[in-house]
Amino acid sequence: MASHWRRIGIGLWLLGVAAAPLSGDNYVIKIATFVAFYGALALSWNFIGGYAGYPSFATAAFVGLGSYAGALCQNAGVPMVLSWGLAAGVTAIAAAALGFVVLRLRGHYFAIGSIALVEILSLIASWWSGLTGGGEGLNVTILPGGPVFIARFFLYAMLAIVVLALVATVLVERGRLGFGLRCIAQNEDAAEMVGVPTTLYKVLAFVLSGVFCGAAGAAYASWVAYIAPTDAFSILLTVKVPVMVLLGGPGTVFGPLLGSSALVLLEETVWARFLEFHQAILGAVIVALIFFLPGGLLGLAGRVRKSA
Amino acid sequence: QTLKIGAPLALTGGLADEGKKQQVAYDMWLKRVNAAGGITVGGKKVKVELITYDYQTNEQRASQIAEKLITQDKVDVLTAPFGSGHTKVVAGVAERYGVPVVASVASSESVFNQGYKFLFGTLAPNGGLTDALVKVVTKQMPTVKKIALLGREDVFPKSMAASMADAAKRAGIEIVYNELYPVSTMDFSSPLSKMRSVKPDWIFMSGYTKDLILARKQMADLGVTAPVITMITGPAYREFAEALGPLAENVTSATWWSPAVSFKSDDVFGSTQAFVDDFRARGEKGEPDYVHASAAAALIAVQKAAEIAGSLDKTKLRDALAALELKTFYGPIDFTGNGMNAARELPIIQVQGGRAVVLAPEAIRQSTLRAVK
Amino acid sequence: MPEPLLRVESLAAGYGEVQVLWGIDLEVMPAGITAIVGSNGAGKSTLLKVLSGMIPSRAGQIVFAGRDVTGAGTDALLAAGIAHVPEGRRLFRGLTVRDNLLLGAFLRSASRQQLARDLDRIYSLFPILADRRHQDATTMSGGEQQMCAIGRGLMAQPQLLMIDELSLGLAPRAVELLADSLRAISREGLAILLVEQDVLTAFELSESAYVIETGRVVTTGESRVLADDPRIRDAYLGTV
Amino acid sequence: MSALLELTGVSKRFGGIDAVRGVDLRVERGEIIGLIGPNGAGKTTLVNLITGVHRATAGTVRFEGADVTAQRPHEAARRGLARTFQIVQPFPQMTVLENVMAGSLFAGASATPAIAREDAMQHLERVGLGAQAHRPAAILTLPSRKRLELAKSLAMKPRLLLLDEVNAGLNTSEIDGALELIRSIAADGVTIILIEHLMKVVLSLSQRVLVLHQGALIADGPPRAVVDDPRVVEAYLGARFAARFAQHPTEASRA
Amino acid sequence: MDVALLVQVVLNGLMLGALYACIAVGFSLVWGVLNIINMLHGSLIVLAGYLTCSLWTEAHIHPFASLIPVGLVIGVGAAVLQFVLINRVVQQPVLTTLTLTFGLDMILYNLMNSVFDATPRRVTLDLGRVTLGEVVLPWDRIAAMLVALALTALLYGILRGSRLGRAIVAVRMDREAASLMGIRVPRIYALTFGLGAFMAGVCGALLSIVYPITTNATGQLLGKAFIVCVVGGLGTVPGALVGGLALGVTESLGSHWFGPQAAALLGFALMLALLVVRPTGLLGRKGYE
Ligand SMILES: Nc1ncnc2c1ncn2[C@@H]1O[C@H](COP(=O)(O)OP(=O)(O)OP(=O)(O)O)[C@@H](O)[C@H]1O
Ligand SMILES: Nc1ncnc2c1ncn2[C@@H]1O[C@H](COP(=O)(O)OP(=O)(O)OP(=O)(O)O)[C@@H](O)[C@H]1O
Ligand SMILES: [Mg+2]
Ligand SMILES: [Mg+2]
Repeated sequence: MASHWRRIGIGLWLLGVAAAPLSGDNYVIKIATFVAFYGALALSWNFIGGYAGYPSFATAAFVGLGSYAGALCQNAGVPMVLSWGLAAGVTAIAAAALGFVVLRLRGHYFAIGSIALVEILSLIASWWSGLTGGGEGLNVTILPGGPVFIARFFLYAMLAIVVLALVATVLVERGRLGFGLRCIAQNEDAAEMVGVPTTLYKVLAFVLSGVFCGAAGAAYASWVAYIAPTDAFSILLTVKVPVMVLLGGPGTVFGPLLGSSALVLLEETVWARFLEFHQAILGAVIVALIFFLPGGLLGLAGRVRKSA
Repeated sequence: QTLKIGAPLALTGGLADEGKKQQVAYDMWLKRVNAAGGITVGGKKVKVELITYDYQTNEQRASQIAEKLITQDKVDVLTAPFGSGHTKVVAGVAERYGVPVVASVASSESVFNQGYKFLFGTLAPNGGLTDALVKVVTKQMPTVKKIALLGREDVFPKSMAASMADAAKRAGIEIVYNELYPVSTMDFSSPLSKMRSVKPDWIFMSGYTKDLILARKQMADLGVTAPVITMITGPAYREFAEALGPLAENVTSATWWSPAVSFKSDDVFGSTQAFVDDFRARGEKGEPDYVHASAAAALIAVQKAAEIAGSLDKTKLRDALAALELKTFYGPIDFTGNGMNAARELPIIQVQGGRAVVLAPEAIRQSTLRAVK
Repeated sequence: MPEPLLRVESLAAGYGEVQVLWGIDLEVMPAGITAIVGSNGAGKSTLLKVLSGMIPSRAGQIVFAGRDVTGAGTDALLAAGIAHVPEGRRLFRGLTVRDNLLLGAFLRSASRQQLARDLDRIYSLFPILADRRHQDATTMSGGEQQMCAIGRGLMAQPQLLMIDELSLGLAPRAVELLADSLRAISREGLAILLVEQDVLTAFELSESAYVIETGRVVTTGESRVLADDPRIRDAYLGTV
Repeated sequence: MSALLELTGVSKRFGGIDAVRGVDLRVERGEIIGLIGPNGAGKTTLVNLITGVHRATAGTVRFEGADVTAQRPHEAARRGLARTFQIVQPFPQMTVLENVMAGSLFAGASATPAIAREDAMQHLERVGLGAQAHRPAAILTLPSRKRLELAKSLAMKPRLLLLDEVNAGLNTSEIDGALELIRSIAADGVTIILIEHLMKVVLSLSQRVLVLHQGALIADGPPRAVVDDPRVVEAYLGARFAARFAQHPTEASRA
Repeated sequence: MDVALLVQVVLNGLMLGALYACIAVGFSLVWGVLNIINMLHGSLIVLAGYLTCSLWTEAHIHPFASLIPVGLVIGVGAAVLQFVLINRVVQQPVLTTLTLTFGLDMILYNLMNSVFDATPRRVTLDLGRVTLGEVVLPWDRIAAMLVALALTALLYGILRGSRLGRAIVAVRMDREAASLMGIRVPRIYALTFGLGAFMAGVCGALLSIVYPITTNATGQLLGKAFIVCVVGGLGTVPGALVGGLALGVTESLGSHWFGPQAAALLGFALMLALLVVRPTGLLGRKGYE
């Protein structure tokens, strides 16, 4: 049965990422950490983009906000992991507030509104230099410890965030929220008519899609120990995450994980092999995936099983 | 045994041009070193290997590549990418592993005041540039009383603007306009119109080359002018004069190095002239600028440190770098307590007749300051 | 006996794995009204969709005005003279009533004056559309939209106009008026093929009719005759 | 005790069009009301005003005594105000069953998706769509989609059900089944407002018929009386229908 | 308050706004009508800029002379791309086409980088300025303004008055019903996409006089197009003009009163505020959601 395969897939994925330290190579661990980081972002995006069908480009806004919030807390002396939690909280509150504004918009307009959030927060971060250091960026208190310890610590930290996001995804999918979001994705007017409190549900989805991004962003800031507005609120990131989910299979539990790891690993290989044209090749691969894997990687798995 | 040097470079993305300049300079140095059969460490000839990766002007990838160079390629020493922000990221990773990093294009104090022990930089602090500028202008054009400042909200340009404001204040020049513009700016007509209304004698702007080109053009469009127009680091780059044509004329700037400043040295190049000749011989366009020179100088520093330390041990390399005192084709190198190169008198340049000429220091002066028409 | 305008032989069609039509034979005479009746899901709409090229046929032949048009695309069939007013109206959101009507004439290379005359004709047929000519067509009431859809079909000036669910959502009086107009139009030389659930209206309006059940033609004949057929009355008129 | 639904002076303007003008209406519990009127008379708009899709330009809507003029559609649904759409609105990629589950889960009483599934299946059987339960809603024929609308509304456990041309597209004999169904819904204690152009349906089911013309109520009374009202004949039924109706009330009742 | 300065600032804003409108109009068309968020748009503008620059430096062809030819080259190229590639997935959700054009943009961007490198270049041509008392208007901006107006008028004419325009909108609203009207849907898609790219091309040719052309600008241009769309309303041609002008004036005045840093923030604030009160933009209509 499908859910059976799904469980195995997720289990293998988690095991694979968690086993990275076995390689004994910090670079491999670093890539695994990025896989987990993007996995968390993709799962987050999936709430609003996959289930509710709202094409959100707010990911970078949440990541950036989380990283600044986390960094500022940490620099103010809050213990590291606690400041990640605070960052997640701040992001959730911001997502709720902003959600009430941008979720009034539908379809296209929502997409633009959400991308505007990224720009606005980025501008604020660079403008409010008294707090954020402006364009000079913000240095984050460095976690003491050897490189091996640091590498592992952040890998498992990111993985923990992924697991939390996974749990949330499964709960949502099984419950009313998930069902309501799928109705919204299909026909919002009709959803409203059958009693789905659409505004509330959309805001909830937006908050869910913010909270894990916030935590992951804060962890990321502690990891690299330096953040600056343009990198923290990266437009590239905000577009990349939906692409990942699309590649994996939107509106599913495993799809986002699959898509994000596929893209990260793909980037890694293409980049290492084709220096000058890596970007073009990556672009070509994405184009090809759209044509040859319309349902995402998960769709492929489904087709294989059917023909078998 | 080989000396492995790891170099994360921006070969694509926003800083691709600058990254490529670093690459050219590294390559020039490497050719010389290989021609000499390597470098001498502890009495033995040691080969040099330079491992470069493109980090796509992307912060995440910069940190990732630093890690890759250290853990997989097992480099002995790193060079930093272009610019202060990305230098910070690479230095953060290297510090954890205790690998020395030599930065060639980071001049902002905020990079070096982190307490990093393994970070060194060949550029002198920004303050040196602005002090030199003020000196030239006040001396050669004493009528200059009012300055307008516009800087990009970004590590280096911002700190330049701040340091200029500071220098101007100290010299008794009145600041009549002082603003920062965000990185995404596509138009300067509003700040320029305002500048026109306050009638400054000196317009100072720091930003990326494309911003400076646009701003200079809009100044002409809107009839905004002043006897002195300074753009950091515009005229230091060939592209600036090329894209602006006649509008570049008489724009001043300060830079860390100019091919006109001739040094004799005991490095692989031997003299500034030899470096410039090498550069031309490669078929590169125009003349090398400070990015080329500083990048080559960074590797010279690494080479000398290895020779002095007599070992490739990272900590010994670091200690040797810290103690280094060198005369290179680029100028003297002497890393101070925080890792930055010691302050010295820096060249002030002006575009005259389509090319950059030196106005100061006096010893190498090629021309005198002209007013912008 | 005149040549039929449209002749369909052993037509089969369906969606994906489901076959809906099984060997339909059908003829439509020029200048006259032909009705198709049948219960929910019988395949009436599917038949019209095949005839207008919206879905491909799987077997059989379609001959229109003496030409074999089997397998032709929607634009070719429309150019040949077959217009289709689809089930569910399918008006264009964001476009005014007038623009919707003009789109019906998309393929015609008519002059502005000609188009204006044609529009006026539609407006006189459905006066409410004249009042609402600048309203977004999809904000009109259900019945108004039906009128607009039929008007749009007429704007193509086809030789054969196919209307799916003619009276759907129309008030009784509106159906009467529409029936009168259609009769007049068909007398001027337009062949009309209509799908109509209201069997009484269908028989009253048409000269001949086809009864379709589960994708097959079960009865055909002159409408007057069929209307008195007790089997048909039992099956489709029910009781009150 | 207050009426189930009470409209006072309800009006709605769209730009320059007065779609509904000053409608006063009381609906008592257990009634079946027929609402007829020419195309564009404002019937659907009235339903939209009652269910919170549009907000009245003037007047108030009260449901079970509470002022609900400004409610949102989902609030209406939870209060027990269910409606079907004239232009059907399914969740196209979901199965027929899931469509109905949505109604049961969010406005009906079902606590979990599993319970809703059971409940939804019963409603589907009731409207005769049981066999289609696991097909995507997008492929249903138009009349079936209308059935689906009905099943969805039933799953919402309504106290007032507004049926907007839910039987359009059924042939005369299929209507008989539909009449049975609607009667049985009414027998469960659901109050019904029925919009229909099929006079057979209106006349056989309604206890009271309202006629809307150009946004205003022009007649209100028992079915026969309304049908004989010359204004209604003039505006809505048409002379020929009236004549036919006088001759054979049974056959003519479907125009 | 210095009146001349204020007039100058407002005029600056209007002229900047015209440029913004130029940048956005094709993007808005393609998004509003085809439901494709064309991530290629910024790169197409830059590509046109490069072509114009090259024509100027290599063959001394005046940018104004290459305006239309460059636009056509870009437009036809894009139309072909749409016809053979994008049309295959055009019915799928926005995100699919977004991802597709994102991938295509990566390819184009990479190719441009390796052909032209990232060095900013510019058509070194100065058209001078008009001086009216203390107010100064540069000729190239005036030209940009005229071109923006002309383009907008042209597009508006096409969309509102012509058969093609009706077909374009019809296809957008209901592809199947449109094909019932005899409209060849894939062709209309390709034409519309080409039209949008033509606008990008003309705009890029124009920008080569005003701006330094560099591949680094692609993202920025795309970003501006986004905001203009929201302020003006998607898919409406006059909307792009009004949106562009509103944004230009806001930024200009904002910069004047609160400094350049606040200007960009104000632009976005304007946009968010508009989204709240008028979710469909200044001139937007419902139906393009
Ligand atoms: N897109 C589709 N995909 C799959 N099956 C379909 C599709 N459209 C219709 N069908 C099926 O084809 C059969 C015939 O449908 P059709 O619409 O032709 O019936 P009809 O006679 O017009 O009925 P009605 O009077 O209810 O409109 C039905 O069983 C329907 O479920
Ligand atoms: N959103 C809207 N904008 C403009 N006009 C509208 C809008 N909605 C409805 N109308 C107009 O209001 C009037 C009433 O429409 P409504 O849909 O209520 O009619 P109806 O009585 O349901 O008609 P039908 O029997 O044809 O369904 C119509 O003339 C219609 O064109
Ligand atoms: Mg049908
Ligand atoms: Mg209605």
